[in-house]
Amino acid sequence: MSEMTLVEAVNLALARALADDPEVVIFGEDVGVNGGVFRATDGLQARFGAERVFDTPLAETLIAGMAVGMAAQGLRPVAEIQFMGFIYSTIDHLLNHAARLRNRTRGRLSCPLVLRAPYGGGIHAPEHHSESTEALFAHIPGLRVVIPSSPARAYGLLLAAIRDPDPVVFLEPKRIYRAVREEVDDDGTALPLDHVFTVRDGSDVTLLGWGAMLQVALTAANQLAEEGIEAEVLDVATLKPFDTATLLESVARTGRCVIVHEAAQTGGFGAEIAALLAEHGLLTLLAPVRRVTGYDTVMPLYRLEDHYLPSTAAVVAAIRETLEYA
Amino acid sequence: MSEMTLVEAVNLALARALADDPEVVIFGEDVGVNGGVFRATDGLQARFGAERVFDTPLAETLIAGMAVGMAAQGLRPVAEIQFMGFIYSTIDHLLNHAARLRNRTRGRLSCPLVLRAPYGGGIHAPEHHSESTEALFAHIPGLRVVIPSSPARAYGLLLAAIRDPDPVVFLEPKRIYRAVREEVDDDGTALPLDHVFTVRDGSDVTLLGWGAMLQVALTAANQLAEEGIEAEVLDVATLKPFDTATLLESVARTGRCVIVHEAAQTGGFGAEIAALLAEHGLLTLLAPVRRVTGYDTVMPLYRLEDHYLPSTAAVVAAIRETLEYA
Amino acid sequence: MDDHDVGGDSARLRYLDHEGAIVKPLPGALANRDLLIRLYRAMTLTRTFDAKIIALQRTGQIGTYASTLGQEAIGVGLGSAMRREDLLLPAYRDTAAQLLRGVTLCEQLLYWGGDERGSDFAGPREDFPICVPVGSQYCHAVGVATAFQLRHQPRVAVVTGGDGSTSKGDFYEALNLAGAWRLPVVFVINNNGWAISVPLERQSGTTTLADKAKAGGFPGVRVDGNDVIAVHAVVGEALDRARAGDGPTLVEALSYRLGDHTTADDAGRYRDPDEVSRHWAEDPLVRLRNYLVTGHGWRKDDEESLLEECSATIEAAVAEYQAIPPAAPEAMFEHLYETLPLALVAQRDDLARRLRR
Amino acid sequence: MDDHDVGGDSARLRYLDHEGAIVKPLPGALANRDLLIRLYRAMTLTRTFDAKIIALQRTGQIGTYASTLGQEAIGVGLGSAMRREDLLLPAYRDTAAQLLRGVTLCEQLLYWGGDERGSDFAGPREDFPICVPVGSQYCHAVGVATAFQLRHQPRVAVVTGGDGSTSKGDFYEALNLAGAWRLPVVFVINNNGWAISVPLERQSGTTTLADKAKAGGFPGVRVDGNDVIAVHAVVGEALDRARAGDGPTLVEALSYRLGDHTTADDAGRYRDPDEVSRHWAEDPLVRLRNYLVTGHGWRKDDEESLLEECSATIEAAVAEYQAIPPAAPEAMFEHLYETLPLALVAQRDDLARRLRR
Ligand SMILES: Cc1ncc(C[n+]2csc(CCOP(=O)(O)OP(=O)(O)O)c2C)c(N)n1
Ligand SMILES: Cc1ncc(C[n+]2csc(CCOP(=O)(O)OP(=O)(O)O)c2C)c(N)n1
Ligand SMILES: [Mg+2]
Ligand SMILES: [Mg+2]
Repeated sequence: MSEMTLVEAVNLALARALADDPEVVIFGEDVGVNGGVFRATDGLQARFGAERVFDTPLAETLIAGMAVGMAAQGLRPVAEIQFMGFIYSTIDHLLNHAARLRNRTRGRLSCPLVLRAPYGGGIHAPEHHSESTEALFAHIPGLRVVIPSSPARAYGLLLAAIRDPDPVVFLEPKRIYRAVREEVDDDGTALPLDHVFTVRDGSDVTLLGWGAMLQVALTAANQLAEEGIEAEVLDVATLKPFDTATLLESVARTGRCVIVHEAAQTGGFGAEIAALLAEHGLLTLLAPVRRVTGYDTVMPLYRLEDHYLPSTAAVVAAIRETLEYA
Repeated sequence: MSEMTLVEAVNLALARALADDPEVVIFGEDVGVNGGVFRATDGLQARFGAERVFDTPLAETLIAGMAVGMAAQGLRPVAEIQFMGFIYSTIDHLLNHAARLRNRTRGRLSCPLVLRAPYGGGIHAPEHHSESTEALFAHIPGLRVVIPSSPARAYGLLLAAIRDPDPVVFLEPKRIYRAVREEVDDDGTALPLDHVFTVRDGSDVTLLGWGAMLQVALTAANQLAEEGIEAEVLDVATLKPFDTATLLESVARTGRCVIVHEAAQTGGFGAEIAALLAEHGLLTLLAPVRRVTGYDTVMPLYRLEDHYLPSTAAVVAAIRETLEYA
Repeated sequence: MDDHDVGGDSARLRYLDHEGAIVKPLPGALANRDLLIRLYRAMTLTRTFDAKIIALQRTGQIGTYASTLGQEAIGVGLGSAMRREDLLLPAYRDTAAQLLRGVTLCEQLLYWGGDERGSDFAGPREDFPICVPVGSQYCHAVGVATAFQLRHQPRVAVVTGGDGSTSKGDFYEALNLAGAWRLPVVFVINNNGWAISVPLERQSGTTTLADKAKAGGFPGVRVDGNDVIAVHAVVGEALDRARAGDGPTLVEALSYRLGDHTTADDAGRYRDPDEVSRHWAEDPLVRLRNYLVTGHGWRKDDEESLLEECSATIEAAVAEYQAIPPAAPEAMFEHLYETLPLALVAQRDDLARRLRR
Repeated sequence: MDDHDVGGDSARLRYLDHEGAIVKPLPGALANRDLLIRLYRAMTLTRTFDAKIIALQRTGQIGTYASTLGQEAIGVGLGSAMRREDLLLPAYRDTAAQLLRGVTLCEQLLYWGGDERGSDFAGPREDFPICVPVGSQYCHAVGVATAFQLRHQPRVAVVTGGDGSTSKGDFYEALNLAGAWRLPVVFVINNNGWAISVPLERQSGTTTLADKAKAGGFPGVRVDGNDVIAVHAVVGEALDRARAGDGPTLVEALSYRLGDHTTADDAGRYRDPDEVSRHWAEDPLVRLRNYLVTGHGWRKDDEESLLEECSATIEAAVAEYQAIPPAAPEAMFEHLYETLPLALVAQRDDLARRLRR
């Protein structure tokens, strides 16, 4: 047991996976000697050698495509895309190949790859470095989309993703890479995938978030608790496949729902959650669902980015409005 | 005025645009001498010359990227992607560049391009040729996503898309390229973008569809009309930006809503529509919203594809279930 | 590769001329009657099968198909040069190569007939299924080759594609990696002159596609793709190099697409019929047959019994194919993930319910 | 391009050696004191400005920045060779080239300071903004060049990128098109040896990046990227070729990244400091200064007044930059579309409401 940051927990899980399973290999841009631009792979090449941890040329299509080839051969490729803003060239291989190889061959070949990428805003990064486009991936049949919200979650979910027999897009909220420290037990225990975690009980409203937004949600919840308003906070650790049961069960009790994500609103994953409620939770809803999200604009360069991202105040305000319905 | 198919109407609109505006150029794979694999550009090179209508190498990233360069120079590039299954390599350029160039340069440069692609299933096509992934594009700020559902709509919307000063992804439902003939007046009149068209009035339920699914919706509506059930059918001709007002106004009257699309359900554009209702239409909803969609599976090869696609029967069943709520 | 006259624009390795006369002495291993007859049989089976599939397509019994007419020597040449433990990543015009790899006729019919079970090869279990998105296969191939290299296995990935596919970024990204890491991979380009309606000169900045290998820093060689002996030899040499750890090779096999692009295409719209006629003179089957007749005593009745045998094999396969009922619709949920996630159970049940109605 | 010693591995055009001695006679047009001093001033301004931005970054007054330290000759050489009506598509390490094109210091500060207004250049209105996604710019450039060609304009698109960018599919797709269509475009590759932590030999299958042009079927030339005269000459020649309709050129400018990749990087983690020290000996500024001193009477006080002038210019720009208040947050809705769609009005109003709280 030791205290660590989220990015350290990622590193620990990678090291554990490399140690446990000889088929695990890690590659991407600058993941070798440099240890990744965020140090997620720090020290791994030194420890496990350049045959297990290596740099690729600067070519994202290739990184995804070669991962498909390697995974089909039974390796467990864990590839890094340096920033989510550069992940779009991988979609062709993820959608047309990785997510379909098992299906196309009736299980003869499979594609147990993990594509990791830091995502999200809030660190005053340059243009194209603050993306939150998880919804694009959550629409692709055959994929899993997993997002940790804390160091312990990062460790357990990443291990699960690597061990999962199917392709996983694993998005790491870089804004909280070093924001919090948490006890993480390096015992090799994976967390369940396809699961929404309840991180705070409450009976007045259901509040869903993922990644860096979970902290925003929790802060808002704690703030409202001082006034006696109890929000149930759910950590959507796996967006796809989505754990509808936990959502519906919570909203059945609270009757209200607020969803927080930093991605643009239209077609964001919050839409799917709200849609599930419109379909299956309508009779339990006491108030309109609220989405507190990024705007449908290009995320502005960093001088204005804080105005783009959902704030605690905005979440608090949305919850209050939701509670106004009698 | 003459009767024509949808693909002929596309051809007519392209010809009209070429004739009206010297900046319009058309390019893509096999759009020249061959006139496009679906004949959408038939005869255009012969009529307007190879400087206006030309083939590119087989490179979708390039097609999108060069369109950005041409559009920034004030041309009006209308590029074709041969099938939607091969459009994913363009997302990087669409999302990171086309949809942002105006914003990034504070209006100094702009990107008036149109990317056309046939989309959807139902024609017994080979693997990767039956895609409906419009939702990916509808999540991208700065883009427009337009889908015609009939010959007249194709003519008017495509002209509007080409004249629009911003980038448009124009998806053509190939299943109905030749399914229906309709009078189209080649008078150069564009239809409004950003608009949901009401194609059938009704007061019992609001039924939304786009592309080839609009016919399925209409057939279902007509079938139910025989029993006195009147569905209001909306044609979501522009998915993004979405015309929320028309949706809410209709559902405020009908109290019920069924959405039909052939894309996979999770994270499909139907989620956004349902979410808007959960947020802004909750108090008017008399029954849960229903989505009749493709499954969250890879669309099967053609022997089973009919089991994947929403059928009239499925839409009728969903409407009936919706009406069961008192 | 010192005995090839490669490099110049029209230079390419060839053993047999169009008439089947020897223009270059065959290396010992290739002057083997059994091998040559095996190659000829495979080309003949491919062509007969190809014609049958088109006939089935015309009568609605099979979907869109990409004929290999006139290009049989490429697939037969490379497929016969590969070892069983090597791995093929085929494009969609590789009926011949797949046959040689042991993909059954029935499996191929199933695939083109719109049934995923056609890609569940009983034979080459590790071979990739057909790649329809042009160019993707190159990236997969270097991934496979990386796995071979990391595991120190003496295996080679062989990946095929057309002239048009060399314009895709995937192709170059893969070439560059293959060159940088000296991967055990052979790129075989079927340069049949056309990418649907786009001729090579509009497609490529280079005159030869072998030149593309220069962007990866490794050898590119040109071979007469209608001379099955030459293809077999060149690919065999490339396989040896790769297996020995000497890195990748790009093989540009020059051929011609005698048929339409696919059964959905009408090449008459964009291609001069005279051009097609001229290329019939280079038919890879006639060429080898002539050589077998003059050099190896191949007789009229050998030919006739071969054709009969091919027909019988194909008819049996078609009957087998036609006897296979469509999969249950729920099959679309079966292999999506290893285990069906809970989130999808309701959808599968919905399908089952619809089916019962 | 016949007077260059291109082709071999270490062959590259150079007029001045590391010490600034002439190793090859300057062509007439380049033996011009005014031009040479103009180039030297621009390199000096770039370096001084670069240092200032880094200082501002260290004190939190500007965001992540990619220094051009040691590579100033590339941007100055190409920028000075271009005509006003040509069009630059820069990567993110092109402070020098943008300066030469007329992008103001204040605009550059704004951009790196996290403000979109920095890309609304008052000067070169048609130049592209900085391209951060590596390689995209090559596809945009061939699009721009296609527009020039279709309009029969005697203009050239100049696009820059690093050694790492040559691994992206975008690069090759653009090369191939440029070669196939003989487009008026010049690709200038700043081969500074490193792509963040990845050295060229891990990055590329080829030894030279000029070789990549072979995949497009057009000339690739190597130039000493720390010899501003050579860069100016080679790019000038490539521009002439392009303008004359003779098609594209790839220029590989050999240089070295003396600094960290960006202010967010620590090159000490992956790079031998001795290697860096060695490359200081090739400093492009020292080289030209030495030549100006010996050949053109450049004096200590000329140097001092230049430095003072640079400082003053930069201080004025920084003051101007610092005086610009942040844009109103609603600006994020202003240029998203030409006209704000109705669907977005509610969101803009929501932002306005939040701001008023
Ligand atoms: C990425 C992608 N773009 C477009 C297509 C549509 N398409 C299928 S085959 C083809 C032409 C391919 O030509 P070539 O590579 O020369 O192979 P050939 O068909 O001649 O064997 C095209 C454009 C596709 N399948 N994939
Ligand atoms: C498509 C893409 N992938 C990754 C990155 C992250 N990244 C920024 S610069 C860089 C290295 C670029 O190296 P090179 O092309 O040699 O240019 P240099 O920085 O050396 O000038 C990387 C990997 C990016 N910006 N874009
Ligand atoms: Mg071809
Ligand atoms: Mg570099």
